Amino acid sequence: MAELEVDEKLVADCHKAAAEIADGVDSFISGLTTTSVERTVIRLLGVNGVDADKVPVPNIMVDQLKEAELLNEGAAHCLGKALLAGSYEVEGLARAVARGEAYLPDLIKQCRASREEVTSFVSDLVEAKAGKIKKTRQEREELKKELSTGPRPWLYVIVATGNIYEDVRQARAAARQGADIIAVIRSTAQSLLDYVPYGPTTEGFGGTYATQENFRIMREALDEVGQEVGRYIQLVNYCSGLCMPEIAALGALERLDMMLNDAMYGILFRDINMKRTFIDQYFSRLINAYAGIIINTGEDNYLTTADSLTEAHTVIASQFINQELARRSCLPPELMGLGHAFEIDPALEDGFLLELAQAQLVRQLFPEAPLKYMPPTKYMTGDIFQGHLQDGMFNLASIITGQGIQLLGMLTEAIHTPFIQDRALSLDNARYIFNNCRNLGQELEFKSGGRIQARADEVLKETAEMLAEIGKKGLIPSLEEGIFAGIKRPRTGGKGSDGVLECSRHYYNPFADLFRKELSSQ
Amino acid sequence: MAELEVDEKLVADCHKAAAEIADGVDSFISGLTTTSVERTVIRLLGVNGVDADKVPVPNIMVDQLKEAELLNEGAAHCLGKALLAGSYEVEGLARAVARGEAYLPDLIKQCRASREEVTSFVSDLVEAKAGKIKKTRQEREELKKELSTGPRPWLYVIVATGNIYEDVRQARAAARQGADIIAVIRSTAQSLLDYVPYGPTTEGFGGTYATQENFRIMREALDEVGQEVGRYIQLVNYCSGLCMPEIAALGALERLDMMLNDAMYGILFRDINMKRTFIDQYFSRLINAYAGIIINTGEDNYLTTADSLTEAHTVIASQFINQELARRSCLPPELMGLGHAFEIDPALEDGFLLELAQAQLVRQLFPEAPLKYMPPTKYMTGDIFQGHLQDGMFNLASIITGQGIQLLGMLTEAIHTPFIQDRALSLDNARYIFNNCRNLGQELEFKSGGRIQARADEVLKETAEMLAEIGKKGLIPSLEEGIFAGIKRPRTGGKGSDGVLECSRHYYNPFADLFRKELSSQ
Amino acid sequence: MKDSDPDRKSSSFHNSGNWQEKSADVDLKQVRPYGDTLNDGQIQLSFTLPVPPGPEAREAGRTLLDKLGLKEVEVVHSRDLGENFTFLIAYGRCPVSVDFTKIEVARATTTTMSFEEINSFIADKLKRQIRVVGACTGTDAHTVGLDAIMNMKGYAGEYGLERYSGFATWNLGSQVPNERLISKAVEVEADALLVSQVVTQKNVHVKNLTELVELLEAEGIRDEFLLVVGGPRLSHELALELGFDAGFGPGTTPPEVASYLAQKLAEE
Amino acid sequence: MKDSDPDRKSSSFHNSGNWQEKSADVDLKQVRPYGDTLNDGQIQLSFTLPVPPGPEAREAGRTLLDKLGLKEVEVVHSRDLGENFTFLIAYGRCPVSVDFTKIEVARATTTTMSFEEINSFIADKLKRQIRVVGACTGTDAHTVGLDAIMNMKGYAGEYGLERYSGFATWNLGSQVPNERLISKAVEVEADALLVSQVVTQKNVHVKNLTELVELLEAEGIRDEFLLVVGGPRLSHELALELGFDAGFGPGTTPPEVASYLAQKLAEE
Ligand code: B12
Ligand code: B12
Ligand SMILES: Cc1ncc(COP(=O)(O)O)c(C=O)c1O
Ligand SMILES: Cc1ncc(COP(=O)(O)O)c(C=O)c1O
Repeated sequence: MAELEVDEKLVADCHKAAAEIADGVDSFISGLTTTSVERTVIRLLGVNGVDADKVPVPNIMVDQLKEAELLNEGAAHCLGKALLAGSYEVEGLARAVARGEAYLPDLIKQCRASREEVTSFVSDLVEAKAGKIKKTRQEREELKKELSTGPRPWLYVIVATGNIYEDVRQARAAARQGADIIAVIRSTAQSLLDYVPYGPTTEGFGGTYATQENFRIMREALDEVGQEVGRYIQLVNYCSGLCMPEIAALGALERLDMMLNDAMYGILFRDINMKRTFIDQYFSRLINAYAGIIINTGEDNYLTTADSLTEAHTVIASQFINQELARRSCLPPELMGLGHAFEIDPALEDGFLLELAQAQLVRQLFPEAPLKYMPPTKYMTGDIFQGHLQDGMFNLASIITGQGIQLLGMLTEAIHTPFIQDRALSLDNARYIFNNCRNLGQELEFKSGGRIQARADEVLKETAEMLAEIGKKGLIPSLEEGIFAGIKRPRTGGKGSDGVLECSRHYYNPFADLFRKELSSQ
Repeated sequence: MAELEVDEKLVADCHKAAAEIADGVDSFISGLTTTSVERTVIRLLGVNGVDADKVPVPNIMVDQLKEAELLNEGAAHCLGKALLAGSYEVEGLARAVARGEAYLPDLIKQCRASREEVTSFVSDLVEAKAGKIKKTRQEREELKKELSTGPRPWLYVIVATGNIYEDVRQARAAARQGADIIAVIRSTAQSLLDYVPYGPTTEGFGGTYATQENFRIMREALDEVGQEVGRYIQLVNYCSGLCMPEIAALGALERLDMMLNDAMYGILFRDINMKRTFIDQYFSRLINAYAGIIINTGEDNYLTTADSLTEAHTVIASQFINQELARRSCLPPELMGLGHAFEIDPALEDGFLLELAQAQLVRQLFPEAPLKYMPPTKYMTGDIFQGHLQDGMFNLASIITGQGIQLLGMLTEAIHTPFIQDRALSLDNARYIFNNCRNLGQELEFKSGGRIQARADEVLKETAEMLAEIGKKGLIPSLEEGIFAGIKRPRTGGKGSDGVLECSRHYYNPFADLFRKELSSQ
Repeated sequence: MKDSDPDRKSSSFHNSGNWQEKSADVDLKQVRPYGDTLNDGQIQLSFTLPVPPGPEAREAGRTLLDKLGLKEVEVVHSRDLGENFTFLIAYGRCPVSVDFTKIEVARATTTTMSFEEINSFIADKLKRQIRVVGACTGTDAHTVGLDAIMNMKGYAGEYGLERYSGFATWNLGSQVPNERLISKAVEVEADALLVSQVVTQKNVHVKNLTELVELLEAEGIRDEFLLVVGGPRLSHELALELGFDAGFGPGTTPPEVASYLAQKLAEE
Repeated sequence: MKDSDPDRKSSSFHNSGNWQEKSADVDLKQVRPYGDTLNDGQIQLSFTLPVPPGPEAREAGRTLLDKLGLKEVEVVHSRDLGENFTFLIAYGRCPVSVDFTKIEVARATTTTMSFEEINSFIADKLKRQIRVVGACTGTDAHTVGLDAIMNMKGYAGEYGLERYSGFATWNLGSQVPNERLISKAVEVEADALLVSQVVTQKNVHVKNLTELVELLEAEGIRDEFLLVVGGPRLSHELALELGFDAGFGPGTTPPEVASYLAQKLAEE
């Protein structure tokens, strides 16, 4: 394997600064919870369904609790109390709430159990529910063993028709065409919804709504085709947005295998409130970790707006931060699909050398992570022939530098979400390049003192400087100054700040506690 | 520049064997001439035109001389005598022959000049005509200096509409699209014609007839567009076939810049008689050399029928032979566009590594030659998207290994001769890869003991063995056994053997003598 | 061919071709696709049919293109996409032609001025700043295109509107509901609304844009603003169809938009 | 969906989708191109127009495809090719459909037998060797395809006819004039002529093939031979049209040809 010389001292500095930065985030959100975290707890306890107006029951419940100023106790405790009031099992309660026949604060008032009785009741329930997630995880592991997941880099394609049934059709076809991973892109509208839509959906724009039922439908379809093609086809969806932890929970329940989950994407790209995002990402990643789901971070997005040449180091700085925050959610390195991208202007002389430098540097900085490598998008044009070639060079950079997860570029990137044949052409492209150049990386050596090494040195140096500065200043003020992708976000601004709550003295999140406990004892 | 370790001892063996082989060829053809060589001499002396049945005057003249058993004296001498008979200047004589009004043997009979008078007369004529070729060569050199020829690898595309006017249209467009070199492919029928067609032509199949007028038309069109785009656009046509030296002469007169000229292509791929081919190639290359025309050899063709993996060494063995024979025609290394190709099955694991090994090995074996690298053709399919990518990898191999002349692959290779847009897409492809990876070769090192080095070692060893064996056995018996491309050709078989003649004791070819003299004194 | 002696041309000794003449034969009233011969009509196609692979799929593809009217159709490639889908690549000859002399393209601006020219044009003719509010509307979060036109930094080496002394700008960014765009426009007494729409799947842009016009009309204020839209799949023509005043497609530069706004407002 | 309780389906608590059912909705009587939604008709095109680049060229391309009947045409790319040519890439919706249930493909063989089967079939039914003469006719020098069928080595892991005990073969190679092919066939009393045609530019293959049939007919010996042709642009259909008995396209294997010859001669 061609290896760069990497200054280990600088790497250690980066890790240290990232830890400092994460400490700052921890204290920024300590003692806080969010409506979405609490809805997640409710969902994990088994509540589901919508009312006649399609409002999800977890939202109704959280609204009831919030209104009655009970939510600060934690939804788990509240729900425990309501159930202990005796009229309902979980499912029944959810139905009753949906029909407007039950009002949680009233039930809670009726509950006569002591705090200890409630915690112990909740604890039993939580353990049972957590057991289901664990079983799902085991099921995945068995299936993976039975069928295998294909050699790395894994071939990752998206479906984005807006209609779950068309998505299924395309996903199953993609699996037969050779895809290892199917990501169902979400509708443009969804990340800013403060609830998770319900049921199978057929009307998204640029993607399909993430719903539990859509997850289930796709999972079933992929399991079936996976058996036929003899590969375990991995399924991906998105945690980001106002419902980060909720969707993580649904992913855990429906055996998704990867989720887009970035600590800062919501802040930067969806103008979601900082506190809200940092709280939500923490719990959502705990869930991902417990469910054995690989996360995909979103640093590639920086380069769709910022300059890929001058801002290359911001991608790596962000990866250090994302990694450190993920570690604090107990995600092991093997589940950290840190994102980066091949986005340098193709008209640049020796541009490919710079791409190689970046990809190899990231590879060496995070040796255990299944890096997620994103294709050219910004410089793709309507020239589908040229675009196919750019995608080929992207695939080449990947196989030379040993990336883990290859999100395949589409020749029609600048035109439309992928057609069924676009995916097949991209899969053929990647397979050809990967196979034909399988051991090219093993064969070559980077010239010491050459352009590639020099570029890597420069980018690492800038990364270390940037992290040191953020460490000194704190992440939150840095984000306010627009340090990533040139996007400035005020600390108190952004969507969803109304969903941030102070926790009461007694607050607890039993799932978080359990997941953390189990994960850290591993 | 990434460099392979090359066993210099083996290389020396190869050169030695090639010299031995060429000696064998020399003695095989010594004391012989051909009708095509003599027609060439007649053309070089200024004869042109066709009769009413479109039979070229040089053919009529040679037939007259042959019939009268005068040709063994050499056409130059005969023509000199006929002119000295006094009735005609060269042009007038040609017209008279075309009209059936003059019969050379009769004129020769009328000539009263002594042998010395004739040779001296011929010699003056030859010097004047050679001077014109020299002037044409100077003109090229000045234009090249004025306009430049673009960085290497030069971008070489073909036009092949069958119609010279469409060819012009496409060639001029290609120049504007960025092509450095335009090759006008010949009609499938032409190489087996024992004359050169006349005038502008519009009816070829898979290519356009090579005629002097077509050469002139294209030259003029390219000169004009070259001025506009500020590059000297190089023009290519084919010497191969039954009229090898004649076409070389036309190329010299009309300022072509490159010519396909291979010592064995005619034998192998057109079943042309061995003696005929070896005699013709010798003189045709002398003309190319004198005119400063780069030759392109045709070893790429082997791999269109033979196995690219197991027969890779035959390409290099043939290059050694072609090179040695070219040297004996006084071609300097800078004019030797030795041909090779990127033809390994794209489905092969690590196939690209093997292509790199071959391209780099050839590069190092012939360091001064402007190597002509041929694109994938055999494994191109109707999948134009995949084909475009294969062409991209071909371009990548070229820029990494520093090839000289890049014949661009076309995405529609398996479908049709290039459309106007196919060429533009290919030019964009090459420009993107070359520019984006400009110094990649400088940056990488081949791992000593790696797969690439091992493949190069293996191929070189096989080459040396093959050449040693041919050296021992002789080239002619080897060709009879089918040593190249699996094609067996009997010594006495093949087309055009009736055009091989013994030279008389007094025979001379004044152009060959002059060219050789001037070229070897340089 | 510089030689014009007619006699020489007919003679087989100087049988010559004049490529300039021979090449200048395109009939602009009847333009057809060109592969390698004038009017050969050659055209490349690719598409997927929801049928299983095999000779029948290829034949179905050929038949389909026959029905479309193409001549000499050849299916040159087919690939099994799985799930009873087959991808096909084909070539054929296009039987129709187009009269190029009749082609007219509706364009928003007639003359594009330079940065300085625009500023002095506004100072001279309008004697005030032009007030523009921009937004990526609906759920569209693609801000790069609008930013390219509006922000200081601009695009393709040209400053954005923010930098012009002649403009006062409000860039509301991404995912802005039409209602908010309108209320902001009313609030700042805007001259023009600049809407960006990049996501076009299921024609969501048509829906968003139509809704904006309807809302403005409902409030009776449609005529108070110049309505301008842009995006990679937009054209002036489509914009007019949807009730906008102008549309700008891919590769638009800020001066084009600025010139249009200045000239249009000066007209009024 | 494994659950079939109708009640659960209608309830919002188990509002579920059955993808198997929803996916199986292709109407084979009306098949249209598919991009990402059933019957969306999406089709990709590319071609060159002999007009200068610019918005007018794009519009001319759009108009041309409109005239061809495509809907919602979008020109997504254009490139100046120089010399007043412009390359265009476009997408559009195909308005026509094809009845897949009616598609029938003419094929030369009904059953392809194996090497051994063919040899014993010939031994049993014909009790003699089948005599075939092959050639790349006219000026065509592409021998690889014919060799693939005829030579010992064969193609795609299958032996060529030369290897079969049931066949006696003469492969005349490249650039064989039709006259020579016929005289050889007469000389060896061939059962079948195998003609290969790879170069198809300006329809030279049609010319060559037609000439062969005409020559045979002129000599009154057309019916003495099975006339078989192959090549990458050939189909059984085209072969029949040109007066041949069978045609074989790209990817043909020797047993397909051998089976056809054996069965056809056995019939007689
Ligand atoms: C960058 C990008 C993103 C970034 C956006 C960052 C940002 N802050 O803008 C991120 C990563 C966040 C993103 C997300 C998504 N994207 Co996006 N994205 C792109 C991408 C790669 C480039 C777009 C771009 O920046 N172009 C550069 C600018 C300068 O060009 P432009 O927008 O055309 O603008 C010019 C003109 O059109 C005009 N113009 C534009 N607006 C206006 C307005 C006015 C008033 C005027 C006068 C002119 C004007 O002037 C500009 C300068 O010339 C394209 C693919 C591509 N290569 O085109 C996909 C693409 C646009 N995205 C797409 C989609 C579907 C999405 C997602 C929904 C899901 C997904 N596939 O990732 C999400 C959700 C976004 C949402 N809610 O809208 C699709 C849209 C498909 C379609 N036709 O409907 C595309 C085509 C990719 C694809 N093939 O799937 N995306
Ligand atoms: C190899 C090759 C050559 C070699 C040929 C060597 C040889 N001894 O055959 C060389 C280098 C000499 C050559 C030269 C030329 N070639 Co060439 N060549 C090719 C190439 C790369 C591959 C053809 C091939 O071998 N295919 C593999 C075989 C196995 O496939 P196949 O022929 O289709 O055969 C199968 C079936 O069709 C069928 N079949 C074929 N024949 C028969 C016969 C019978 C009886 C049966 C039953 C079945 C059958 O069975 C076979 C096995 O499945 C193609 C491009 C491509 N990738 O297709 C161009 C191509 C065919 N060549 C072309 C041309 C124009 C030429 C030249 C005229 C100029 C040039 N561009 O180089 C010259 C002159 C040749 C001449 N006089 O005919 C064009 C033809 C364009 C057209 N449609 O008219 C092509 C398509 C390239 C291009 N895009 O320009 N060529
Ligand atoms: C981390 C992450 N989350 C989410 C998304 C998708 O965005 P949306 O918020 O529109 O679902 C992306 C986009 O690529 C991403 O990188
Ligand atoms: C050396 C050489 N001569 C000639 C040709 C062309 O063949 P033809 O004899 O048909 O002109 C080729 C083909 O690529 C070649 O390589």
